[in-house]
Amino acid sequence: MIGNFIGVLFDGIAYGSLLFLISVGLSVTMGLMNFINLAHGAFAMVGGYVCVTLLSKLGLPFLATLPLAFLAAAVIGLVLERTLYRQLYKATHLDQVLFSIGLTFMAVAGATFLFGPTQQPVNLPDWLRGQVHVLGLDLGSYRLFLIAVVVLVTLGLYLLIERTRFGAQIRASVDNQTAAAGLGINVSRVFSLTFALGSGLAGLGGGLGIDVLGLDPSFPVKYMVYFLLVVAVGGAGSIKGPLIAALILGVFDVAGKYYVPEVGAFVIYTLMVVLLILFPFGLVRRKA
Amino acid sequence: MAELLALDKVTAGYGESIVLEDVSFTMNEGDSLALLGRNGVGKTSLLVTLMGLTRLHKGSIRWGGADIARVPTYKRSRSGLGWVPQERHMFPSLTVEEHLTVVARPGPWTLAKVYEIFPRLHERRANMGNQLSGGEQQMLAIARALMTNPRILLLDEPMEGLAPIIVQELVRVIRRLVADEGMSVIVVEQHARLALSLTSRAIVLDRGRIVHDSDSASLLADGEKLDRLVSVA
Amino acid sequence: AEPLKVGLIVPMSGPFASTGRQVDAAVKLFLQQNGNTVAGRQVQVILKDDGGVSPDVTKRLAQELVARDKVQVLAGFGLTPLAFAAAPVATQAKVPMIVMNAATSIIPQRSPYIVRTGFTLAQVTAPMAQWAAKNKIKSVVTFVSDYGPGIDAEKVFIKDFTKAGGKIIASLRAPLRNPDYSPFLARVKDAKPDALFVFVPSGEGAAVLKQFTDRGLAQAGIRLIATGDVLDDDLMPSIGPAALGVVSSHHYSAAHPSPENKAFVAAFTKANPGMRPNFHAVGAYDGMQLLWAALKKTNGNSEGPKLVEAMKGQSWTSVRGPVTIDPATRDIVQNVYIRKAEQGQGGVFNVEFDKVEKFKDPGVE
Amino acid sequence: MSTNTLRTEALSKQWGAFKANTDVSLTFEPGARHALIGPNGAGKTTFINLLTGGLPPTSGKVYLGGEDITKLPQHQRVKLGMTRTFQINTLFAGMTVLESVVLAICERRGLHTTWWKTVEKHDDVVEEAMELLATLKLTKEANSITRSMAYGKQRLVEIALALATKPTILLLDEPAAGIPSAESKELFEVIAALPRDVTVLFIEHDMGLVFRFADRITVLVGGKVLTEGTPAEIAADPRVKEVYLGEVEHG
Amino acid sequence: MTKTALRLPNDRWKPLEFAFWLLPVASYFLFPDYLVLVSQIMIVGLFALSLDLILGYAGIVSLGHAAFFGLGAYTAGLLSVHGWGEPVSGLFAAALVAGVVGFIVSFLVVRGQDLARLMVTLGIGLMLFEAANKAAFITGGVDGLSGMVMGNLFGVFEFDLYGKTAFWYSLGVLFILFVAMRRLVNSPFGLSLRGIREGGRRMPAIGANVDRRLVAIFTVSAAIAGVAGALLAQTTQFVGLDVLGFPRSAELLIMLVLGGTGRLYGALIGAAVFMVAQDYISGLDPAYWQFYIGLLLVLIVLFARGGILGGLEKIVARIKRKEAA
Ligand SMILES: Nc1ncnc2c1ncn2[C@@H]1O[C@H](COP(=O)(O)OP(=O)(O)OP(=O)(O)O)[C@@H](O)[C@H]1O
Ligand SMILES: Nc1ncnc2c1ncn2[C@@H]1O[C@H](COP(=O)(O)OP(=O)(O)OP(=O)(O)O)[C@@H](O)[C@H]1O
Ligand SMILES: [Mg+2]
Ligand SMILES: [Mg+2]
Repeated sequence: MIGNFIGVLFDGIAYGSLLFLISVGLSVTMGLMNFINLAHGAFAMVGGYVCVTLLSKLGLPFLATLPLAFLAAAVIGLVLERTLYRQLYKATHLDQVLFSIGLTFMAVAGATFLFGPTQQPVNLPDWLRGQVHVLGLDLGSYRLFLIAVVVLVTLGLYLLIERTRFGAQIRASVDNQTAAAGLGINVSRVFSLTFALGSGLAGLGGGLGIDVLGLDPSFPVKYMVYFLLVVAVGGAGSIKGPLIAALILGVFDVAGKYYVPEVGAFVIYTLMVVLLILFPFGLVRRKA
Repeated sequence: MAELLALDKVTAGYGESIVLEDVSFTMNEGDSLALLGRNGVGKTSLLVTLMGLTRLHKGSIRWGGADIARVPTYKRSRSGLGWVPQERHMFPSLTVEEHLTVVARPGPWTLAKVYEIFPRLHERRANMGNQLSGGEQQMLAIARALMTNPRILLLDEPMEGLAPIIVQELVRVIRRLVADEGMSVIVVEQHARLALSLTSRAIVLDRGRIVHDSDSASLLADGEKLDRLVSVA
Repeated sequence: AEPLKVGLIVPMSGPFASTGRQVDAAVKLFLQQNGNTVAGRQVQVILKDDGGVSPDVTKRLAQELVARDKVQVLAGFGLTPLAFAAAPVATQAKVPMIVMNAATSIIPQRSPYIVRTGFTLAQVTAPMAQWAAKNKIKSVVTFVSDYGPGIDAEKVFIKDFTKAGGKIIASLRAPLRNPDYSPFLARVKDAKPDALFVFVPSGEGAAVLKQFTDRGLAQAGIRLIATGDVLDDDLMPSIGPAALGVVSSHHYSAAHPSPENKAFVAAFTKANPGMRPNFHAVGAYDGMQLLWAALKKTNGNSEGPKLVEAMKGQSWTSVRGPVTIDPATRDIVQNVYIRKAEQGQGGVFNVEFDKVEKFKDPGVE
Repeated sequence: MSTNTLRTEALSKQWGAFKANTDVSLTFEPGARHALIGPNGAGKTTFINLLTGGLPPTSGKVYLGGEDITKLPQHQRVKLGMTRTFQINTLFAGMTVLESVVLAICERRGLHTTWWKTVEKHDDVVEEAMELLATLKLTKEANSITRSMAYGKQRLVEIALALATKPTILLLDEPAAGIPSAESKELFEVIAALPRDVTVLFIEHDMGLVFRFADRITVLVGGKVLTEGTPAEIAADPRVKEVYLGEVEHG
Repeated sequence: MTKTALRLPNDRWKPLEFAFWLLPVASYFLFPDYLVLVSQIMIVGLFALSLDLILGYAGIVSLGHAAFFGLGAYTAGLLSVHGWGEPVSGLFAAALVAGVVGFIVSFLVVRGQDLARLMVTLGIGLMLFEAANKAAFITGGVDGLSGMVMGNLFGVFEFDLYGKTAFWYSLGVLFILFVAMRRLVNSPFGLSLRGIREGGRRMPAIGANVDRRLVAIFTVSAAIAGVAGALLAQTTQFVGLDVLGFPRSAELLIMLVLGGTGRLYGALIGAAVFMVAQDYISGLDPAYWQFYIGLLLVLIVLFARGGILGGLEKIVARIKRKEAA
């Protein structure tokens, strides 16, 4: 019984880690930059396709494809930011929604054109397949790997955003562009870099996520709810918040489906609604 | 003395509408200027035009010898324009101290020095920007501008909402800045007499145009004229 | 005579876009192979995308095709609700409606003008249960997606399996929107059945199979059995080695060893590089075949009632094997094969090794 | 005790370890012209927020005419006649001045439940709104969008919205800030011209205004009441001079 | 200053509006082949209007409005499946059911800020979807609710294959509700909603009970969404699970924002433009039409902030200013 419970806990944490990894980029673009970027999933998809293509066409090792997935999505993010996104920083959230949904549609159709509508094969190296046996428990290797990546990403982002002047510049620029510019912050450069960071994280999340989530052109739409869920419950703009939220949601979702599969589908939504009613601004609130 | 700032026939506004017309004046290094006028005549608009936040329809702005009409706002700030906005523009997600460090540039003004004139800020240094009282926000806006170590301070109603004792301290600081450190200032103030006593020169705006330009002392002396220029028509 | 217009409504975008692609490709291939004229009638296919989600869109497209474009045959229909919504249009307008893909048993009962050339879920599920019971599988956990087809598959499997003496240990249902199957597979592992029977919408198959292998269920001695939807030919490349050894039942495999099929697969892949025909393509290909046969029989007369009458009882050798349209139910009667996924040339294929011949839809319940 | 006496009992507000108000007990009689002064961050705005229900107190009570209103939501206190203005403009940014004032009047008159008659058809409301705008010299701005007005004008709208609720207790948080001295005097004339039984509590850093219009002054320092008295007493109090007034030459 | 010089909310009819409402009538005669499409546009337009009430006026974003649409659809559908095929009473029943559920849900929604509201509505929508899927014995699950038999409208007009009756029925219901909504948003009640959107923090300080106001409009909006759902069910005579789905809510939001929020007409124009574009482009390119729809949305945002009507308004304002100058 206890073994089961620990197994469930582990799977839940691993699933939460996955949720966090595919959402953390959105926490940056939407939370920090206050841009409702529903095209987040499209950047994640870019990362996914980059990984798949490099893996199967060029036979690169999986670990080498991940930074490239980050880079590709970041570069595309940077270009789009310079050309399109920046024109919309002052637009209403609704205009941003419309714009980023439009981009998503284009990305979906574009991916269908380039890669066809079917699922892509994802073949992980053997050392990430299968399970390792620790203290009598069977733990999935890939799941352990995901958890490790989360630790690294979280630490890196925390240091960058909370501890560096660049992080403070991002926050200042988002809070009040006029004042930030008026005090010498190069808002446009800060935004470009931040957006590239957010897009790159999305790409990384995409690359890491496809083994579990699969990859086809409907990816950005299919998982949009999950991205939003994690960021909304966690509190936009922090790193800690989405992490806690993703872990809570992951564990409860897995536990719900394991122990009470009949109502498995409702667990995550109910939890979300309850958490949002208790913490309308998310678990970790950025602005007072 | 070297020319610092020169406006030539500046016409500017928001979008299509024009709120400043044909404004020209020159300031030299170390000058202090009071910008007076009734509500809505364009004082704030003039300052934000210097910061590049309005639409410049006509005319030119020379700053430190170069035309800055096309220079982006952040570069203007980095070239020494220290702006204290009327609305204060706090950053809600930064602490008081982060407000100061995030804009800091090297120069005589340091964290320690601004905390010295505003000890209250030191007490509240861990507070978030929007968890400050009105007066504390005002202090922070001024302190923040000082941290950029500007060559000119653009003060938009800096005394508003400050306790008298702080006002007195601030007046002392501004006097010292101008007199001892040769800093230039433009002060917009509702309390015309206070502003005049602080500055060497005064400009009065009405409906976007300069209607009076003289040295501060003579305007201060002519109470009747002052009342006519700045109070209700 | 004036050309005969066929309104082909399939999902070309959205989550079921691949169904539409297969159908579209098969219909194009058929026309390319057979010319677009039959019994003196030129046939013109009008392709419409219904997105695969909204029955109201499908119904509107059907109405518009009939009223505006004056089509005399409706065809396609990727999912059950879409077929249901369009059925009254066929009845009201008296046009034959060839259901190529949607697989719920009762569809043909919704209109006397419906003829099905695909398959029914019950039809391909029951043989799996029977085979399992006969092949040393004593206990099974069923695992399906929690929606109409999944529940139907579960019902049919349980009924046939228990009737044949097998034991169902547990029946699990996963929500439709479910990115992670680990909790369910964990339960299966704990339950230690002889086999796990799976039915999930195609596209989800890869995830289930992969996690099944990764979690070591196979090592724990649990076999995986499924209906062929899970091992959709279109998806086999993306599932890859995870599929190896899985036993499934279906009416079509791209590896079906008949000369007709070999020719079909070759022509299909040539016209659509990188794509393998799947059961949706075959449903569509046979739909066209049926239309051709019926038109020949009516000498090009395309009045709805006549055409439907001519379709009833048609038999031909499809690329999947021999098929017949049951004159009573207007549903398809066909062989259902038991297959095992094996490494073949150019990927993993479902290789047929057993079959139930001329199997009629047993229906649900 | 009069039905309209506003009284607080040991009102306190704490954020974490920081005490913004500590045991503030004050009484405001009907018709009082009461000024609240004190250094920046002394807790004056916080006190107003506690009175109006904008913030829940950590402890202590608020009474209106003997009735405990500590838990009453903000809008119900307005219905009881207690209205405030904000130190930092809190307006209807995208609405015109007239619309804003009409909105406030409709709320007072309980017209917000009518959905079958358009705003324009409520002639008496519009008339009242225009009269109010006239007293604040805002007639010309009636159709202006609030957001695009100069700061000083927006301050006047801030007051107009409060007056539209016809308060019996008016709480003003630095009403004159941002308005030229001559005009702020005029503004205070309007306030002074309110019916004699209206209680006015105002925060102000302009000592000219405070000493001219207040008949009582409370000094708040560090969240606590330092002293309370007549203007003359306060002006003479050395402690007040030390922490707040400095070397000011007022009057 | 004379009264007409004051800009205040009113509901006087302008010439352009007459022209607007003549469009559907004209389309009946000009494009008789497109009646079904036009009817569905009007139904979705009504649905978009219901969202405009909460989003455009009260500032509540919802990504789960399909919940109420779906409730209305299932109410009308189930009534007719169980023998109550009279359409108009079906609409009332749908409004009632959706309204009651909307009223209950509103308490979860009114508190909290944009993102929380977005997700709470989304969550409720998804849960309702799952519930309807689970309750297949009532709703038919993913296979849909079929077997609806509609009575004749007013006992006279049959719902025909060409969609004539459906057309007039939808137009009539849309117009009546539109006139009512137009009045509502220009009333003091409507003004107070705008007040909440423009200055939510000030509202309590002028004595307004913000929560209750939001509850009221959310309920009204839910009821109207229910009517729209019922209309779709009755005219399609089928209810699929997708009426409750997330894509429907999301598309609704897109259409409303595309047309322009807070104007009522934006909802109708957005629905019309989106659906016509979708129908037309997907006819041209059934496989990749989404690309062009996406492009359309991106271009609209880049060149016309505030949706189509927002963009037009700015152009008109600019021309007027040029003329004045
Ligand atoms: N963002 C804006 N958009 C359009 N017009 C504006 C905007 N801001 C100010 N204005 C207009 O510009 C004019 C000048 O305003 P400005 O704020 O410069 O006046 P001011 O002299 O600073 O007044 P105050 O003493 O009240 O601060 C006013 O008529 C005002 O309505
Ligand atoms: N949400 C909050 N969290 C923590 N501290 C706060 C918060 N809001 C206000 N404070 C602190 O409470 C103290 C009192 O603030 P308050 O606004 O009441 O001052 P005030 O007397 O009105 O000052 P001023 O004259 O400058 O307007 C300030 O020091 C402020 O920093
Ligand atoms: Mg100003
Ligand atoms: Mg204050």
